[in-house]
Amino acid sequence: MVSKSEEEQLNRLESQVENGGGGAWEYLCLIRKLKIRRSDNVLKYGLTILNDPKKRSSIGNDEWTLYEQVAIAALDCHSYDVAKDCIKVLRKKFPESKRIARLEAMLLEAKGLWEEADKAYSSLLEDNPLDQATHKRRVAMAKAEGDILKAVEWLNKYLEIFMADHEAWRELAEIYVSLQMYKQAAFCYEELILSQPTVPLYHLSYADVLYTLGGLENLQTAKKYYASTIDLTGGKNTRALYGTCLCASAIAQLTKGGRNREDKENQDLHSLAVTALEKDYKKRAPSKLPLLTSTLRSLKLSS
Amino acid sequence: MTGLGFVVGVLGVLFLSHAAYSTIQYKNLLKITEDEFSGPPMNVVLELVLGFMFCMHAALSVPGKFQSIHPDSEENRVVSLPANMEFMIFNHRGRAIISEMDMKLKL
Amino acid sequence: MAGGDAFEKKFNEVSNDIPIFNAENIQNNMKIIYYSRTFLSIVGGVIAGILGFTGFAGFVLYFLVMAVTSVGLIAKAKFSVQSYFDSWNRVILDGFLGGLMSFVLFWTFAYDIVHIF
Amino acid sequence: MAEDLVLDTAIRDWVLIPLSVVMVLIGVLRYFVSKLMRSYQTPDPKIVKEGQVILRARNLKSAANFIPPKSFRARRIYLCNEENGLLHVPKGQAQNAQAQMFSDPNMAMDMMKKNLSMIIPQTLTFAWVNFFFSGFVAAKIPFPLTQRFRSMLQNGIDLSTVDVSYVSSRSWYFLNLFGLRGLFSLILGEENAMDDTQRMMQMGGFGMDPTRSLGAEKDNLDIIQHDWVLSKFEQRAEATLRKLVKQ
Repeated sequence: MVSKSEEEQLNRLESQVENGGGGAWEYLCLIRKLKIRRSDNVLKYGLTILNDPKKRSSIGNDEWTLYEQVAIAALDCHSYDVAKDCIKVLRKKFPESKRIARLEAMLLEAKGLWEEADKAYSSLLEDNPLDQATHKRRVAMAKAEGDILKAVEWLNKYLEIFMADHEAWRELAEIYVSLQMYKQAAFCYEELILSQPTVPLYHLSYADVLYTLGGLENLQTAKKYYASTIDLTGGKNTRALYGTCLCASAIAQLTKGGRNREDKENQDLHSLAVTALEKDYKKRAPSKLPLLTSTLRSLKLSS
Repeated sequence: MTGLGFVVGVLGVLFLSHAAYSTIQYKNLLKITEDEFSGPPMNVVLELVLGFMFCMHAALSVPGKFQSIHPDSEENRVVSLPANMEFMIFNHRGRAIISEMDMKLKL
Repeated sequence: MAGGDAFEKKFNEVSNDIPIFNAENIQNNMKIIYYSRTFLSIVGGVIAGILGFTGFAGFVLYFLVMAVTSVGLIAKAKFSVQSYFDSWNRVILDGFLGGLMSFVLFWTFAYDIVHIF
Repeated sequence: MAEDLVLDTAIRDWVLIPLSVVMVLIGVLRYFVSKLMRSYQTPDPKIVKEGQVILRARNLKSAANFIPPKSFRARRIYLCNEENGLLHVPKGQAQNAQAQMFSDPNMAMDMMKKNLSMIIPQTLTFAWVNFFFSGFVAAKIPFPLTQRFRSMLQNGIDLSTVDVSYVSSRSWYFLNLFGLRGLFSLILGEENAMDDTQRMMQMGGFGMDPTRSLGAEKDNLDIIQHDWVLSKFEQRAEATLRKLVKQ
């Protein structure tokens, strides 16, 4: 999870590195730790370290990790030559490694040679059927080919064994959302909430999915999860604030007139959300304030 | 910060060892003069107090900072999820952009 | 502000009901406390040994050192223990006796080196 | 204290200090050796799967109150039902698994390695201490103890007239063995926290039994009272927003 302080640290390091202030290695380490996709930067600054023998030796044994990181970044930027060279260096150092065999397969995959890549992944899995990363690559490749259904199938099979892998659950949830299979996506998000109950963004996505599904019960649940997102982010998540408003309006439409008791209790929540939104807009984007008011008026929430 | 704290801690430990050493010397002296040991001399006590304070500082600063445990606090607030790197796909629009970076790994 | 008070109370009740903490950070903080306490119990043992404390006095010194450590840790937490730990006991009591073995060993060691020969 | 023994300072310089220093150094050395010897073995698919099931069940247990009741019940049934629930272990299989564990040579090998890295240096040091330093009164504990501790502290000297607080060199070795844990965790980091005493306990248990923990998780899940906390979150969110708006 990328927290606020980590994001700030990353931005600070990034601007420092961009202005030639050094700290490239720390920057790359942080990217690796936070699992952020900044392939262009990784490629650029990783190469400056790797091409300088003095810098390269100063990081010691982590050199090889860096080669791997740069190789993947190069694949992402489609600089195949760099990737190939990195893999060659790694291959020389670790002739037997499975991890590098996977990198080689990824190179094939990036070039679009699906069949060769698939063969390589399959042979890797034959050797070690518990190789999680390779399983995941195969799913990703199916997705890249455009064969989403196959990706879903692979992923489901994978999750049958590795059912505590939240990254895979997240991928599956996102695929289901893209396929508009919201019920299944909701299940995946529940699983994510179970494994990391304090991450507000899962609550938020779950609420989004429930809101999209519609129906009174789902809307009420969605509103609750928007509320928990608000609480877990200290009210700083704009999307959750909007979500609360939308849910409140939708519920009001569905239950016209006959308000039940529970609603009355939490009546304040959306009016507070509206106030918070207005305050936030006033502070950060005053020119867009009329837009907000008109939107809220159309939801019949603004007084 | 941590580096300084560490140095202070080492200094504190050195103070303590020196205090031990001077006490041994002092006791040897007492043996010669055949006096009873009633307590360490003033400079040793002073050294001990100083060493303890240094160690205290080191013990509190070296192990790191406390981190807030509330998920909604300003520093812990999750702002974005990590990119799901293991599922990353390369078949994206970046393919259409001709890479202008003519970078090479020098072998 | 009677209403405000009642509201505050209700809020506290609610927030006590569902403890949601960042478990990782609690672990991290506990580890920091453990390190501080262990180091200071060793240092305390050495000091007790050099001063030539025997018997009860040494244990008193141990508890004194631990108490001072607790105060130091609270100061380190900027006196807002609630935002770094789920309960006060974590800072004040946890690990209070954990360092005793280290303390006794180093107390004996320093005492022997300095005093018995 | 009846009488103070007069000890030669040479004992301090050539017994007490070297013994303690060597103990520390051996501890450090052992840490690195065991780090080198740590092997990675490819786990059995079945064990991996069981581990994942247990993990998921634990997540479900600890965060049960964060998902709607319906979802929770569905998951519980999925994991715990008597026909094909993932946590349900048929009776005959339980013993089978344990027998299999004993017969697995890899497991035994690993166990041996772990124990060897602990036992060999320990016996060597003990032999070394015995050979060089037997029979010294090396230290004195600065607080009085009862007679019962005599066998513990004066291991190796058979004198009943010496005050109990005097410690023989061999006993000083044992004291170090157990008391240096704090120092090790400072200089070697948390990984070393598993000390010898704990390892000895583990030897008795001979690993853990996956089927048993499956059953335990099932029992845990069965007795959970589901209490959805999300409605409380609405109140909390209200409070948060109120605070935010007030600022």
